[in-house]
Amino acid sequence: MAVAIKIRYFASLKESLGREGDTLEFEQALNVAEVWARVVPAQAMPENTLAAVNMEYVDMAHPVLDGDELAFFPPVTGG
Amino acid sequence: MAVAIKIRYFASLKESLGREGDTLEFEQALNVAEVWARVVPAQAMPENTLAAVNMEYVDMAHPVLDGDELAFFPPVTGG
Amino acid sequence: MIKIVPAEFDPFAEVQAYQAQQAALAGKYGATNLFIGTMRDFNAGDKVKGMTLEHYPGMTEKQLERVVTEAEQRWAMLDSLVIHRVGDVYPDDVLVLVAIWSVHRGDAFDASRFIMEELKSKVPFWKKEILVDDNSRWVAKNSDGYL
Amino acid sequence: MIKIVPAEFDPFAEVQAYQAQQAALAGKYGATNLFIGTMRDFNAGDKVKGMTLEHYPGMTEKQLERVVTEAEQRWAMLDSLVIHRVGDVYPDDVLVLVAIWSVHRGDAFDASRFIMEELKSKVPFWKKEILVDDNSRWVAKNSDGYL
Repeated sequence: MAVAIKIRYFASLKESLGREGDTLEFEQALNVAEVWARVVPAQAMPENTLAAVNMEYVDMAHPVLDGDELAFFPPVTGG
Repeated sequence: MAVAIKIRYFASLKESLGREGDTLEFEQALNVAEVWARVVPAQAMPENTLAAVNMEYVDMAHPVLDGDELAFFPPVTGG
Repeated sequence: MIKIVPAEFDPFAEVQAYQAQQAALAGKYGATNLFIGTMRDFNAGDKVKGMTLEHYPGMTEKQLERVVTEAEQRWAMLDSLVIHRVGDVYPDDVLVLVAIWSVHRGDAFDASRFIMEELKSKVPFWKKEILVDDNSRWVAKNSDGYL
Repeated sequence: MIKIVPAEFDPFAEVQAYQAQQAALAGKYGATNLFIGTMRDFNAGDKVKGMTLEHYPGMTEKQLERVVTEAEQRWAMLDSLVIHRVGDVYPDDVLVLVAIWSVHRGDAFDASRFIMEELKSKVPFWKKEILVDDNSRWVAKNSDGYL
Protein backbone atom coordinates (compact mmCIF):
# COMPACT_ATOMS: atom_id res chain seq x y z
CA MET A 1 0.00 0.00 0.00
CA ALA A 2 1.52 3.34 -1.05
CA VAL A 3 2.09 6.04 1.51
CA ALA A 4 2.12 9.72 0.46
CA ILE A 5 3.62 12.45 2.60
CA LYS A 6 4.40 16.13 2.27
CA ILE A 7 7.83 17.46 3.25
CA ARG A 8 8.51 21.11 4.11
CA TYR A 9 11.77 23.04 4.56
CA PHE A 10 12.22 26.30 6.40
CA ALA A 11 14.70 29.17 6.74
CA SER A 12 18.33 28.48 5.81
CA LEU A 13 17.47 24.91 4.87
CA LYS A 14 14.83 26.06 2.39
CA GLU A 15 17.35 28.50 0.93
CA SER A 16 20.18 26.02 0.59
CA LEU A 17 17.93 23.38 -0.95
CA GLY A 18 16.35 25.96 -3.25
CA ARG A 19 12.81 24.75 -2.62
CA GLU A 20 10.02 24.96 -0.04
CA GLY A 21 9.17 21.30 0.04
CA ASP A 22 8.75 17.96 -1.62
CA THR A 23 6.19 15.21 -1.83
CA LEU A 24 7.12 11.56 -1.51
CA GLU A 25 5.33 8.30 -2.11
CA PHE A 26 6.78 5.06 -0.82
CA GLU A 27 5.82 1.46 -0.12
CA GLN A 28 7.79 0.22 2.87
CA ALA A 29 7.78 1.99 6.27
CA LEU A 30 10.22 4.90 6.54
CA ASN A 31 11.35 7.01 9.47
CA VAL A 32 12.26 10.71 9.43
CA ALA A 33 15.96 10.17 8.66
CA GLU A 34 15.12 7.77 5.84
CA VAL A 35 12.76 10.29 4.26
CA TRP A 36 15.57 12.87 4.22
CA ALA A 37 17.86 10.36 2.48
CA ARG A 38 15.21 9.87 -0.19
CA VAL A 39 14.33 13.50 -0.85
CA VAL A 40 17.79 15.04 -0.38
CA PRO A 41 20.02 12.15 -1.50
CA ALA A 42 22.93 14.39 -2.49
CA GLN A 43 23.36 15.99 0.93
CA ALA A 44 23.77 14.73 4.47
CA MET A 45 21.33 16.28 6.92
CA PRO A 46 22.99 19.34 8.51
CA GLU A 47 23.91 18.90 12.13
CA ASN A 48 21.29 20.49 14.45
CA THR A 49 18.48 19.98 11.96
CA LEU A 50 15.12 19.71 13.73
CA ALA A 51 12.19 17.66 12.51
CA ALA A 52 8.46 17.92 13.14
CA VAL A 53 5.67 15.58 12.10
CA ASN A 54 2.26 17.24 11.91
CA MET A 55 3.71 20.26 13.73
CA GLU A 56 5.04 18.33 16.73
CA TYR A 57 8.76 17.82 17.32
CA VAL A 58 9.96 14.27 16.68
CA ASP A 59 13.31 12.53 16.65
CA MET A 60 14.93 11.16 13.52
CA ALA A 61 13.76 7.60 14.19
CA HIS A 62 10.09 8.62 14.29
CA PRO A 63 8.02 6.66 11.72
CA VAL A 64 6.28 8.65 9.01
CA LEU A 65 2.70 7.69 8.15
CA ASP A 66 0.38 8.27 5.22
CA GLY A 67 -0.81 11.87 5.01
CA ASP A 68 1.84 13.19 7.41
CA GLU A 69 3.39 16.61 7.02
CA LEU A 70 7.09 16.30 7.82
CA ALA A 71 9.12 19.48 8.31
CA PHE A 72 12.88 19.98 8.50
CA PHE A 73 14.39 23.20 9.83
CA PRO A 74 17.43 24.71 11.56
CA PRO A 75 17.49 25.74 15.26
CA VAL A 76 14.82 28.35 15.96
CA THR A 77 15.87 31.96 16.51
CA GLY A 78 12.73 33.90 17.38
CA GLY A 79 12.02 36.29 20.21
CA MET B 1 28.96 69.77 75.53
CA ALA B 2 25.26 69.23 74.83
CA VAL B 3 24.19 67.18 71.88
CA ALA B 4 20.80 67.82 70.18
CA ILE B 5 19.10 65.34 67.89
CA LYS B 6 15.79 64.95 66.15
CA ILE B 7 13.86 61.68 66.37
CA ARG B 8 11.17 60.65 63.89
CA TYR B 9 8.60 57.83 63.99
CA PHE B 10 6.77 56.33 61.01
CA ALA B 11 3.74 54.23 60.21
CA SER B 12 2.36 51.97 62.98
CA LEU B 13 5.02 53.22 65.38
CA LYS B 14 3.97 56.83 64.87
CA GLU B 15 0.35 55.81 65.44
CA SER B 16 0.99 53.80 68.59
CA LEU B 17 3.20 56.51 70.10
CA GLY B 18 0.71 59.18 69.10
CA ARG B 19 3.37 61.53 67.75
CA GLU B 20 5.57 62.09 64.71
CA GLY B 21 8.77 62.70 66.58
CA ASP B 22 10.75 64.04 69.48
CA THR B 23 13.79 66.14 70.09
CA LEU B 24 16.41 65.20 72.63
CA GLU B 25 19.37 66.95 74.21
CA PHE B 26 21.92 64.98 76.15
CA GLU B 27 25.45 65.27 77.55
CA GLN B 28 27.08 61.85 77.46
CA ALA B 29 27.37 59.73 74.28
CA LEU B 30 24.27 57.69 73.45
CA ASN B 31 23.61 54.99 70.92
CA VAL B 32 20.35 54.33 69.06
CA ALA B 33 18.92 51.93 71.64
CA GLU B 34 19.74 54.34 74.46
CA VAL B 35 17.95 57.18 72.68
CA TRP B 36 14.82 55.02 72.45
CA ALA B 37 15.01 54.32 76.19
CA ARG B 38 15.14 58.07 76.86
CA VAL B 39 12.34 59.19 74.52
CA VAL B 40 10.00 56.21 74.95
CA PRO B 41 10.82 55.16 78.51
CA ALA B 42 7.42 53.54 79.11
CA GLN B 43 7.65 51.05 76.24
CA ALA B 44 10.20 48.50 75.09
CA MET B 45 11.17 48.88 71.46
CA PRO B 46 8.90 46.60 69.39
CA GLU B 47 10.63 43.60 67.90
CA ASN B 48 11.61 44.18 64.24
CA THR B 49 11.90 47.95 64.70
CA LEU B 50 14.32 49.44 62.17
CA ALA B 51 16.48 52.49 62.76
CA ALA B 52 18.07 54.98 60.40
CA VAL B 53 20.49 57.80 61.14
CA ASN B 54 20.49 60.56 58.56
CA MET B 55 18.45 58.32 56.26
CA GLU B 56 20.87 55.39 56.30
CA TYR B 57 20.08 52.13 58.08
CA VAL B 58 22.02 51.57 61.29
CA ASP B 59 22.02 48.96 64.03
CA MET B 60 20.94 49.67 67.58
CA ALA B 61 24.50 50.14 68.85
CA HIS B 62 25.20 52.93 66.38
CA PRO B 63 26.31 56.15 68.14
CA VAL B 64 24.14 59.22 67.70
CA LEU B 65 25.89 62.54 67.10
CA ASP B 66 24.96 66.17 67.35
CA GLY B 67 22.54 67.25 64.64
CA ASP B 68 21.61 63.70 63.63
CA GLU B 69 18.14 62.75 62.46
CA LEU B 70 17.28 59.37 63.98
CA ALA B 71 14.25 57.50 62.67
CA PHE B 72 12.44 54.47 64.06
CA PHE B 73 9.99 52.49 61.96
CA PRO B 74 8.46 49.03 61.44
CA PRO B 75 9.44 46.68 58.58
CA VAL B 76 8.82 48.33 55.23
CA THR B 77 5.86 47.17 53.12
CA GLY B 78 6.03 49.07 49.84
CA GLY B 79 5.83 47.86 46.25
CA MET C 1 -4.11 35.21 24.14
CA ILE C 2 -1.53 34.49 21.48
CA LYS C 3 -1.08 36.57 18.34
CA ILE C 4 1.32 36.34 15.40
CA VAL C 5 1.33 39.70 13.66
CA PRO C 6 2.76 40.69 10.27
CA ALA C 7 2.87 44.44 10.98
CA GLU C 8 4.32 46.83 13.55
CA PHE C 9 2.60 46.83 16.93
CA ASP C 10 2.73 48.95 20.07
CA PRO C 11 3.19 46.61 23.05
CA PHE C 12 1.95 49.17 25.57
CA ALA C 13 -1.25 49.90 23.65
CA GLU C 14 -1.81 46.15 23.19
CA VAL C 15 -1.45 45.46 26.92
CA GLN C 16 -3.67 48.40 27.88
CA ALA C 17 -6.40 47.34 25.45
CA TYR C 18 -6.22 43.68 26.45
CA GLN C 19 -6.28 44.46 30.16
CA ALA C 20 -9.24 46.80 29.76
CA GLN C 21 -11.24 44.00 28.11
CA GLN C 22 -10.58 41.43 30.86
CA ALA C 23 -13.23 42.48 33.36
CA ALA C 24 -12.41 39.47 35.51
CA LEU C 25 -8.91 40.81 36.17
CA ALA C 26 -9.98 44.07 37.82
CA GLY C 27 -8.91 44.18 41.45
CA LYS C 28 -7.59 40.60 41.31
CA TYR C 29 -4.04 40.99 39.99
CA GLY C 30 -1.27 42.45 42.08
CA ALA C 31 1.51 41.82 39.59
CA THR C 32 1.96 42.34 35.87
CA ASN C 33 5.20 41.58 34.10
CA LEU C 34 5.88 42.66 30.53
CA PHE C 35 8.88 41.51 28.60
CA ILE C 36 9.43 43.30 25.31
CA GLY C 37 12.03 42.20 22.77
CA THR C 38 13.07 44.94 20.37
CA MET C 39 15.22 44.84 17.24
CA ARG C 40 18.68 46.31 17.77
CA ASP C 41 20.71 47.98 15.02
CA PHE C 42 23.66 45.69 15.75
CA ASN C 43 24.31 42.02 16.33
CA ALA C 44 27.44 39.90 16.71
CA GLY C 45 29.63 42.95 16.09
CA ASP C 46 27.93 44.08 12.87
CA LYS C 47 25.47 46.83 12.04
CA VAL C 48 22.12 45.44 10.99
CA LYS C 49 19.66 47.46 8.95
CA GLY C 50 16.75 45.06 8.75
CA MET C 51 15.57 41.54 9.38
CA THR C 52 13.08 39.04 8.04
CA LEU C 53 11.25 36.89 10.56
CA GLU C 54 10.08 33.61 9.07
CA HIS C 55 7.74 31.23 10.85
CA TYR C 56 5.87 27.96 10.27
CA PRO C 57 2.18 28.91 10.22
CA GLY C 58 0.25 26.40 12.27
CA MET C 59 3.20 24.89 14.11
CA THR C 60 4.29 28.27 15.50
CA GLU C 61 0.88 28.86 17.08
CA LYS C 62 0.64 25.25 18.29
CA GLN C 63 4.04 25.37 20.00
CA LEU C 64 3.37 28.79 21.53
CA GLU C 65 0.09 27.49 22.97
CA ARG C 66 1.95 24.54 24.44
CA VAL C 67 4.51 26.84 26.07
CA VAL C 68 1.82 29.06 27.62
CA THR C 69 -0.16 26.03 28.82
CA GLU C 70 2.96 24.62 30.44
CA ALA C 71 3.57 27.96 32.18
CA GLU C 72 -0.05 27.96 33.41
CA GLN C 73 0.47 24.52 34.89
CA ARG C 74 3.63 25.57 36.70
CA TRP C 75 2.69 29.03 38.00
CA ALA C 76 -0.45 30.73 39.31
CA MET C 77 -1.14 32.96 36.31
CA LEU C 78 -4.39 34.88 36.00
CA ASP C 79 -3.95 35.79 32.35
CA SER C 80 -1.34 36.24 29.62
CA LEU C 81 -0.81 37.96 26.30
CA VAL C 82 1.92 36.86 23.89
CA ILE C 83 2.47 38.68 20.60
CA HIS C 84 5.22 37.86 18.10
CA ARG C 85 6.03 39.80 14.96
CA VAL C 86 6.76 38.13 11.62
CA GLY C 87 7.81 39.45 8.22
CA ASP C 88 10.13 42.37 7.51
CA VAL C 89 11.28 44.28 10.58
CA TYR C 90 13.58 47.24 11.20
CA PRO C 91 15.68 48.49 14.12
CA ASP C 92 13.53 49.66 17.04
CA ASP C 93 10.59 47.51 15.93
CA VAL C 94 9.12 45.34 18.66
CA LEU C 95 9.65 41.64 17.94
CA VAL C 96 7.96 40.01 20.90
CA LEU C 97 5.78 40.84 23.90
CA VAL C 98 5.10 38.50 26.81
CA ALA C 99 2.71 39.89 29.44
CA ILE C 100 1.62 37.98 32.53
CA TRP C 101 -0.95 38.91 35.16
CA SER C 102 -0.81 37.19 38.55
CA VAL C 103 -1.76 37.71 42.20
CA HIS C 104 1.85 37.65 43.45
CA ARG C 105 5.00 38.91 41.77
CA GLY C 106 7.02 35.70 41.82
CA ASP C 107 4.61 33.98 39.43
CA ALA C 108 4.62 36.86 36.94
CA PHE C 109 8.44 37.03 36.91
CA ASP C 110 8.94 33.27 36.65
CA ALA C 111 6.27 32.66 34.02
CA SER C 112 7.50 35.54 31.80
CA ARG C 113 11.02 34.28 31.83
CA PHE C 114 10.01 30.67 31.25
CA ILE C 115 7.85 31.63 28.27
CA MET C 116 10.65 33.73 26.75
CA GLU C 117 13.22 30.94 27.12
CA GLU C 118 10.87 28.32 25.70
CA LEU C 119 9.84 30.62 22.87
CA LYS C 120 13.47 31.31 22.00
CA SER C 121 14.50 27.65 22.06
CA LYS C 122 11.42 25.77 20.82
CA VAL C 123 8.94 27.89 18.88
CA PRO C 124 9.56 27.95 15.11
CA PHE C 125 10.67 31.44 14.16
CA TRP C 126 13.84 32.20 12.20
CA LYS C 127 15.67 35.48 11.79
CA LYS C 128 17.55 36.52 8.69
CA GLU C 129 19.56 39.68 9.16
CA ILE C 130 20.26 42.23 6.44
CA LEU C 131 23.54 43.98 7.10
CA VAL C 132 24.32 47.56 6.09
CA ASP C 133 26.32 46.30 3.07
CA ASP C 134 23.13 44.49 1.95
CA ASN C 135 24.60 41.09 2.64
CA SER C 136 22.24 38.89 4.58
CA ARG C 137 22.75 36.02 7.02
CA TRP C 138 20.61 33.65 9.01
CA VAL C 139 20.99 33.92 12.78
CA ALA C 140 22.43 30.52 13.73
CA LYS C 141 21.25 30.08 17.30
CA ASN C 142 19.66 31.98 20.17
CA SER C 143 21.68 32.45 23.32
CA ASP C 144 20.58 31.18 26.72
CA GLY C 145 18.79 34.00 28.52
CA TYR C 146 20.07 32.93 31.90
CA LEU C 147 23.72 33.44 30.99
CA MET D 1 15.05 57.90 36.71
CA ILE D 2 13.27 57.57 40.05
CA LYS D 3 9.95 59.21 40.87
CA ILE D 4 7.74 59.19 43.96
CA VAL D 5 4.27 60.30 42.89
CA PRO D 6 1.26 61.33 45.02
CA ALA D 7 -1.33 60.81 42.27
CA GLU D 8 -2.51 58.07 39.91
CA PHE D 9 -0.16 57.29 37.03
CA ASP D 10 -0.35 55.21 33.86
CA PRO D 11 2.75 52.98 33.77
CA PHE D 12 2.47 52.37 30.03
CA ALA D 13 2.24 56.06 29.17
CA GLU D 14 5.16 56.77 31.52
CA VAL D 15 7.37 54.15 29.88
CA GLN D 16 6.44 55.27 26.38
CA ALA D 17 7.17 58.90 27.17
CA TYR D 18 10.42 58.14 28.96
CA GLN D 19 11.65 55.84 26.20
CA ALA D 20 10.82 58.40 23.52
CA GLN D 21 12.99 60.96 25.31
CA GLN D 22 16.05 58.72 25.58
CA ALA D 23 17.52 59.21 22.11
CA ALA D 24 20.59 57.21 23.10
CA LEU D 25 18.45 54.08 23.58
CA ALA D 26 17.14 53.89 20.01
CA GLY D 27 18.40 50.77 18.26
CA LYS D 28 20.60 49.81 21.24
CA TYR D 29 18.24 47.90 23.51
CA GLY D 30 17.01 44.43 22.69
CA ALA D 31 15.19 43.84 25.96
CA THR D 32 12.78 45.83 28.10
CA ASN D 33 11.21 44.43 31.23
CA LEU D 34 8.38 46.16 33.04
CA PHE D 35 7.14 45.04 36.39
CA ILE D 36 3.91 46.69 37.53
CA GLY D 37 2.49 46.27 41.02
CA THR D 38 -1.23 46.99 41.25
CA MET D 39 -3.52 47.27 44.26
CA ARG D 40 -5.78 44.25 44.68
CA ASP D 41 -9.23 44.42 46.26
CA PHE D 42 -8.30 41.65 48.70
CA ASN D 43 -5.41 40.75 51.00
CA ALA D 44 -4.86 38.07 53.62
CA GLY D 45 -8.40 36.80 53.11
CA ASP D 46 -10.15 40.15 53.54
CA LYS D 47 -11.73 42.60 51.12
CA VAL D 48 -9.81 45.84 51.00
CA LYS D 49 -11.37 49.05 49.76
CA GLY D 50 -8.43 51.42 49.97
CA MET D 51 -4.94 51.93 51.25
CA THR D 52 -2.65 54.70 52.43
CA LEU D 53 0.97 54.53 51.37
CA GLU D 54 3.26 56.36 53.77
CA HIS D 55 6.92 57.06 53.04
CA TYR D 56 9.92 58.84 54.55
CA PRO D 57 10.64 61.74 52.19
CA GLY D 58 14.36 61.95 51.58
CA MET D 59 15.24 58.50 52.86
CA THR D 60 12.87 56.79 50.43
CA GLU D 61 14.54 58.43 47.43
CA LYS D 62 18.02 57.86 48.85
CA GLN D 63 17.42 54.15 49.40
CA LEU D 64 15.77 53.71 46.00
CA GLU D 65 18.79 55.35 44.35
CA ARG D 66 21.04 52.96 46.24
CA VAL D 67 19.04 49.95 45.04
CA VAL D 68 19.15 51.08 41.40
CA THR D 69 22.88 51.84 41.61
CA GLU D 70 23.51 48.40 43.03
CA ALA D 71 21.52 46.84 40.16
CA GLU D 72 23.56 48.88 37.67
CA GLN D 73 26.75 47.53 39.19
CA ARG D 74 25.55 43.94 38.96
CA TRP D 75 23.87 43.88 35.55
CA ALA D 76 24.44 45.48 32.16
CA MET D 77 21.54 47.93 32.24
CA LEU D 78 21.19 50.66 29.62
CA ASP D 79 18.52 52.60 31.48
CA SER D 80 15.81 52.31 34.11
CA LEU D 81 12.65 53.99 35.31
CA VAL D 82 11.23 53.39 38.78
CA ILE D 83 7.99 55.05 39.89
CA HIS D 84 6.31 54.49 43.26
CA ARG D 85 2.96 55.82 44.33
CA VAL D 86 2.32 57.37 47.76
CA GLY D 87 -0.79 58.68 49.50
CA ASP D 88 -4.33 57.33 49.23
CA VAL D 89 -4.77 54.54 46.72
CA TYR D 90 -7.68 52.37 45.59
CA PRO D 91 -8.06 48.91 44.06
CA ASP D 92 -6.70 48.74 40.50
CA ASP D 93 -4.38 51.71 41.10
CA VAL D 94 -0.79 51.12 40.10
CA LEU D 95 1.53 51.15 43.13
CA VAL D 96 4.93 50.60 41.54
CA LEU D 97 6.60 50.42 38.15
CA VAL D 98 10.10 49.10 37.53
CA ALA D 99 11.25 49.30 33.90
CA ILE D 100 14.68 48.18 32.70
CA TRP D 101 16.26 48.52 29.27
CA SER D 102 19.20 46.28 28.36
CA VAL D 103 20.94 44.72 25.36
CA HIS D 104 20.16 41.14 26.40
CA ARG D 105 17.11 39.75 28.16
CA GLY D 106 18.84 38.13 31.13
CA ASP D 107 19.96 41.49 32.49
CA ALA D 108 16.50 43.06 32.19
CA PHE D 109 14.83 40.13 33.97
CA ASP D 110 17.42 39.88 36.73
CA ALA D 111 17.68 43.61 37.41
CA SER D 112 13.87 44.06 37.54
CA ARG D 113 13.47 41.30 40.03
CA PHE D 114 16.38 42.44 42.15
CA ILE D 115 15.06 46.00 42.30
CA MET D 116 11.57 44.79 43.28
CA GLU D 117 12.89 42.54 46.05
CA GLU D 118 15.18 45.25 47.41
CA LEU D 119 12.41 47.85 47.19
CA LYS D 120 10.00 45.57 49.05
CA SER D 121 12.47 44.73 51.80
CA LYS D 122 14.54 47.90 52.24
CA VAL D 123 12.95 51.05 50.87
CA PRO D 124 10.82 52.94 53.43
CA PHE D 125 7.20 52.69 52.33
CA TRP D 126 4.39 51.47 54.58
CA LYS D 127 0.91 50.31 53.67
CA LYS D 128 -2.17 50.79 55.78
CA GLU D 129 -5.20 48.95 54.49
CA ILE D 130 -8.78 50.14 54.88
CA LEU D 131 -11.13 47.17 54.98
CA VAL D 132 -14.72 47.23 53.71
CA ASP D 133 -16.02 47.56 57.28
CA ASP D 134 -13.87 50.74 57.57
CA ASN D 135 -11.48 49.12 59.98
CA SER D 136 -7.87 49.75 59.07
CA ARG D 137 -4.67 47.82 59.67
CA TRP D 138 -1.00 48.20 58.89
CA VAL D 139 0.48 45.54 56.64
CA ALA D 140 3.01 43.82 58.89
CA LYS D 141 5.57 42.47 56.43
CA ASN D 142 6.12 41.92 52.73
CA SER D 143 6.47 38.35 51.51
CA ASP D 144 9.54 37.05 49.72
CA GLY D 145 8.95 37.32 45.98
CA TYR D 146 10.94 34.20 45.24
CA LEU D 147 8.64 31.92 47.23
